[in-house]
Amino acid sequence: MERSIRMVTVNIDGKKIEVAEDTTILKAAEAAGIWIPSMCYSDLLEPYGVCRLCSVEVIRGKRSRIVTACNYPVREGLTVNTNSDKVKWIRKILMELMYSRWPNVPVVKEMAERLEVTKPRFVSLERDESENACILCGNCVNICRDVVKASVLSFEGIGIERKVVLPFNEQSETCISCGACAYVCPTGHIKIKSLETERGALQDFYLGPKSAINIPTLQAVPRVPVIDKNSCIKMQTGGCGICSEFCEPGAINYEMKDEEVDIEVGQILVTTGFNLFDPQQIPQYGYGRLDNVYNSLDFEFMLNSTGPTGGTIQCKDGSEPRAVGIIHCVGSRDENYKKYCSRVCCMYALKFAHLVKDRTKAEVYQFYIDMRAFGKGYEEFYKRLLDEGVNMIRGKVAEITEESYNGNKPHLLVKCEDTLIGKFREIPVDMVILCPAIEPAQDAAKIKKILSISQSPDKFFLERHPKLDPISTMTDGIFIAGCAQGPKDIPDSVAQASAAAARILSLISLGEVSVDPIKANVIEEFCSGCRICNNLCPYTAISFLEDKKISDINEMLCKGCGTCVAACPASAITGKGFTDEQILAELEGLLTV
Amino acid sequence: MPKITIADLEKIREDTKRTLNFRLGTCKAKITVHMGTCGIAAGARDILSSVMKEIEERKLMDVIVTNSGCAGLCSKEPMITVEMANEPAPVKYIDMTPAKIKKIFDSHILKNELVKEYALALGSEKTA
Amino acid sequence: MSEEKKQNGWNPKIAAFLCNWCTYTGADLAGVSRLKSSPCVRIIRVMCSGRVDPSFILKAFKKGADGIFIGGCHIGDCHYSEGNYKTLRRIEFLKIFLEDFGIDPKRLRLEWISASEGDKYAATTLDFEKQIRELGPLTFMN
Amino acid sequence: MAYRTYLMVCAGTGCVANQSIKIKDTLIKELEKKGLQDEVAVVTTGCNGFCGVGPIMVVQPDGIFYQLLKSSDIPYLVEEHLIKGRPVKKFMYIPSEKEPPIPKMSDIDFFKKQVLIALRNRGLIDPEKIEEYIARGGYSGLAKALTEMTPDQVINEVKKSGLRGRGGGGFPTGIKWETMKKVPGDVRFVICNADEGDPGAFMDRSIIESDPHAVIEGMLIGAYGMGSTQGYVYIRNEYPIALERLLKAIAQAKEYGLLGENIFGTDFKFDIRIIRGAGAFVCGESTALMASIQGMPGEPRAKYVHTVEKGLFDFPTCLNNVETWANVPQIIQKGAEWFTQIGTGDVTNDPWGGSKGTKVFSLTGKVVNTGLVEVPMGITLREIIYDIGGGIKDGKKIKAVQTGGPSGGFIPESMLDLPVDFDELTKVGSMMGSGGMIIADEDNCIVDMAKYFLNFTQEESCGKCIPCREGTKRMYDILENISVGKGTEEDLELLEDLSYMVVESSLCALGGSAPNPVLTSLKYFKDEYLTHVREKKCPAKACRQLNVYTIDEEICATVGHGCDLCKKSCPDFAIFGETKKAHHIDQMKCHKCGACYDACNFKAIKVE
Repeated sequence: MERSIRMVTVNIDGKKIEVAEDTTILKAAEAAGIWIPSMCYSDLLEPYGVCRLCSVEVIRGKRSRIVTACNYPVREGLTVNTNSDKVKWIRKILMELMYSRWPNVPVVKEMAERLEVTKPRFVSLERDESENACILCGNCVNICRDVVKASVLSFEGIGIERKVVLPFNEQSETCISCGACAYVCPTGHIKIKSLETERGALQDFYLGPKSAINIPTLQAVPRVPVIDKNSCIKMQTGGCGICSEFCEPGAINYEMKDEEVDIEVGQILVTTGFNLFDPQQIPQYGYGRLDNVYNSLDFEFMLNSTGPTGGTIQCKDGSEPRAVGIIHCVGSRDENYKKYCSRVCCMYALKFAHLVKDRTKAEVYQFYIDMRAFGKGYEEFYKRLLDEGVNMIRGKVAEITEESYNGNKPHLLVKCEDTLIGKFREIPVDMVILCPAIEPAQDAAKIKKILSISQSPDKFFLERHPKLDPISTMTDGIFIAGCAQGPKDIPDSVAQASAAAARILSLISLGEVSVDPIKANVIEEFCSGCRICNNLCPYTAISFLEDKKISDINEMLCKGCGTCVAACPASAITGKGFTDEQILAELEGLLTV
Repeated sequence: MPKITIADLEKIREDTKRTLNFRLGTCKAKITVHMGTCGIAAGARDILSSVMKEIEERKLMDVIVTNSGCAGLCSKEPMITVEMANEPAPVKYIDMTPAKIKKIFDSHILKNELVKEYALALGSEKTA
Repeated sequence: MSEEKKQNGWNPKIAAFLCNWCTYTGADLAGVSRLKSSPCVRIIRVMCSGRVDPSFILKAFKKGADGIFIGGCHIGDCHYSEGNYKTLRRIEFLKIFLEDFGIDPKRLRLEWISASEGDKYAATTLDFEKQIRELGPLTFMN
Repeated sequence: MAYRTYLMVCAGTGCVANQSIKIKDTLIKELEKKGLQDEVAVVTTGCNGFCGVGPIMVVQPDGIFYQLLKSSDIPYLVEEHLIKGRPVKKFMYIPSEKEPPIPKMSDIDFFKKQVLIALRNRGLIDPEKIEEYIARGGYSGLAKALTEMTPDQVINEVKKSGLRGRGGGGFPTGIKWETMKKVPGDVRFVICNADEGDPGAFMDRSIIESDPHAVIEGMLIGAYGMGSTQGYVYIRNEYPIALERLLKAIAQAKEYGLLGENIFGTDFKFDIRIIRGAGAFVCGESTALMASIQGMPGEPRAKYVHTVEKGLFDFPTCLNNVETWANVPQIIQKGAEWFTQIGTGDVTNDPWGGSKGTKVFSLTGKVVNTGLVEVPMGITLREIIYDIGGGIKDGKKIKAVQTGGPSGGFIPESMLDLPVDFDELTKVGSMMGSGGMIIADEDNCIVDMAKYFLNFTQEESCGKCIPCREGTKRMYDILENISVGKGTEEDLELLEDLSYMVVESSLCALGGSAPNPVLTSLKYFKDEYLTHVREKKCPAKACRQLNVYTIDEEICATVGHGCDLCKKSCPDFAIFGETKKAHHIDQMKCHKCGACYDACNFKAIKVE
């Protein structure tokens, strides 16, 4: 039975305070603005009471006792003296003990100054001079056991040998790397290390772990927080659950799971988009190997105001680049990689050049093969850039290397052949931006198999007709649009998408779909029930009627391929539009001329 | 052993009482059989076993049997000394035979009457 | 009779069953791209190469076809996902006992040609025609 | 079959270690050889208490006490005593060369002054037979409680008796039971603390070895009073014989229906589970013990919320020491009045008013009769040491008495007339503690003893809180410096400072009492510390680094004939001299390890 909250009056250092029963002295004193030192106390945890610094004198009747304020529950009529000589004396010696063992830990030094402890009268044999020594406060062990409920960290050894350990001092599998221990450790003894190495901008400007519940980006649609399942403690071990406490509308439901939903649809529009070609496949460009070599997506990160650098263009070491090289056709129009032109890179490369010119005083070099500014207003933009003084070098870049003149900061060297002046040039830059080719989405092959649509040789999806019908596929009811069909920029993608949508809407408004007449059906009299055709049909259109003991074809499922017609030994199945007689008649016609 | 009740408790206490009292030495009568070398020669062993048999048959809970060395009067062996809790002086009996033992038990031990004809003397030697 | 036919202007009659989704479109592409393909190929369109019944092939030989060519989608690309597997099975069987009928198995040819392989269609038909010309007309003792 | 004699062979751990089981087997074989097996019974009993002179055998009903027996003595003893009826003087207890041997056990002064309550059945019953315990009035206390008394009456009886915790704290048991009873909730636990981590203390072990049923009956009565249905005995795994006997006793109790469901036909049900302690001294502390039962590492927690309100698995739990539980059946059976007649003070209205009943002490150290003594509260230390203990060995002078194990303190010779009870001992800075009582004579160095005890608590500290982990280590380092001659006078002052701080601010009782040996030794033996610090000398010559080892040329040459033994034993090759001639020690090389002193059989090595 829940005891009603009773208020009690407590006298702390002569001040009368009204607090709820069972609050600790530390909290009551805090409410009254009285400071009590503490080293191992953390609001997130049950008070552990091991540093004893918060010892205060509690007077009950004539007897006085030293108790720790952090976990002593107040009772009615309790008088507490937080600064008696005895208390100060005890704190001083406690501080000497800690200070002699961990002299350089900032938290300890700070508290020592505050308690006016300068030089301990003894030297601890277990001295640990490092700044982030472990002061055995137990916060990490407790948070891992009580809040995160993964119980990975624990104490080992008793007495002076006591230390915090991982099981068998090895990387533990049960650790869900939630970072709670690193967060709660007062001396920074525990550090979080990212195991997998991301490349490019993501790695250079790695801002450390995000909280498990976050709004992915400010432009996210819908702009609501989401929970990352693998790093949320509640979902991993059932611990924590703090976010649901703070969410007033109570919108957080941990039980929601990804569900697979079956939706009956008439048409499917495949817009699976594209992937960026991985420039690491061209080792000479040094992506992922050399510093300050970014691909276009990384650079977009940098340009984005909510990105890691907040929109400023800077090298890895934070300085502003003096010269930037932008390289076109990385992987595109290349016999060894992608033969096709990715169509969009030239224009966004020009955009980059303009932004670099606009935001920094850097010199810009564009390395291109042909400037494909084909769209409306594109050529004019190109002219504008030429006026802004962007150096255009026509030639495919051979290699990028790292150099440093007489010892100062190393920079990149772009080696290429300028075909307009017929010379081999080496241009020093601080940063290189690669414009990688556009390639089909990674799982394009999987989608193809599921929807049984076909792929063109460059692995983009094959449209029904390149000119007359670019948005539908060989299969009725399945349409494609955007980069799934081939590299294209935003205006073209939007045009294609609208076309596909219009086509679909027209079919929907019709209300029915004209099914082409080519179907197979069974002639009951001929069918002997041999069931050879039953599992022949990929669309399981042929079923067996137990009562009549004959096979039967479901008209809607049958696609009219005719495989069963040919397979039926009793030729009991006829294929409308391609009956045996018709084909034989064609043969007759063809061969008798 | 079914669930024990208070009565069972009492019963067990009574049964094992005898061994316990024995261990504490609290008893009504104490028979000492003198088994010095002469006593044994004179047959003190069968006297001892007959005394034990008597106690067994009569289920006497509080009679203690001990043996001791030669009482000094070898000619009169085998001898026994009977000390009764309520009588101050121990009584020595001489030339014991199993039959005489039975007689002593009936009268002296049970009815507290001394068997004069077998008794040698009352009291015992003064020890230094 | 067959030798003269071979020299003086005999043209082989080749019947071709082309799958509507792949080879037939490939043939159309070959035409659109002005590629030269063999004129003696007479094309019958079927929805899927699986529709081709082995009895059609035998009847075609009986009706005087000198060679038969079947075109289907590449394995795994079939519009009906499994049609060409069945065709492959049937044609292999058919070739085995064509000899019993006194017909040289080389007269029957199965090729996977996809919609975009116009050039492959043209080259295959020309090659097949050359092959049939070497074999000469198909004659039966009647 | 009626036996005429019972041979009570002691099978306590002490005597078993001296082969008393082998003696028992030879006895049985010998009796069979002599045909006495139907008349004479051999019974193995728990520890008699006089461990110093084990293996012990008591011949009942005559009460003859035999000591220091060897299996080779058995044939002679059977012949003489059992056949010829002549007790053998050679094996009896001899107080000292001058006095004659004392045949009767009750006349030996080691037993005379003892009053047995917790150990009343020791040496009299076979602990592995429940019938013998019942014959001695066992479980009648439980029967009385279950059928004639209400739970509150039981608690009241214990409260009136003035029984206080025998674990060391001395908290009135009645009050503890009463507060537990008031806490709501029907799940509650009862625990028997048989961890007994103090070095040199073996009271609980003997109680369980001699009379396990007393503890079980006590827990049953307590559980009935407090309404608990589940009990735990937390026993040290290093007590194999006690553990085995306890398991047998519990099995027999279950078999007799004294444990389990509706005991004695009432609806009271109770069960006991054994938890084996892994030998951590800190697990003797109640909250650490409960953490250990719960499977957590043995770490104490702040006791601002008492364990009787929130203990094991956060349910109300009453934890008492073995001896406390063992006293309960007698209190219920003979009534609180009888219990208050023994001991000091007046508890009629204030349970803290006095120390009632008896206390079992393990009397060890430099005393003649070492062993287990159960004495009434209020007896003086002098009576224990001289009357019961038989005075100091080899006539040396007593220096101090250390009571309460590593958490207790030193009591100087001048205070030996101090009556032994909870409050008096605490007043002088020591504490009753579990009951360890170690006698130190002039050859013991106080600094060395304080260092030994502090080393024990410092190593056994769980290391959770700063004062105990760091404080005791610093104190130990200082004592270490003093014992090797590097101590200064400020060190003594610092030592006192640290001690008070550790006592005041430690989280649990282990830290709170660890400095007691240092504090009391500083208080009563300040001079010895000063000689160590100022003159760098150890009067008792125990701190070897402070000694100077020289060879008495004359003795070495004449008596020892320069036997070279010391030269071979010296690890630093600091001893020179040819054989047959006197040797001498090179003081520069000598690291004062004392190996030569131990090696020389002719006492030629002098130590100043």
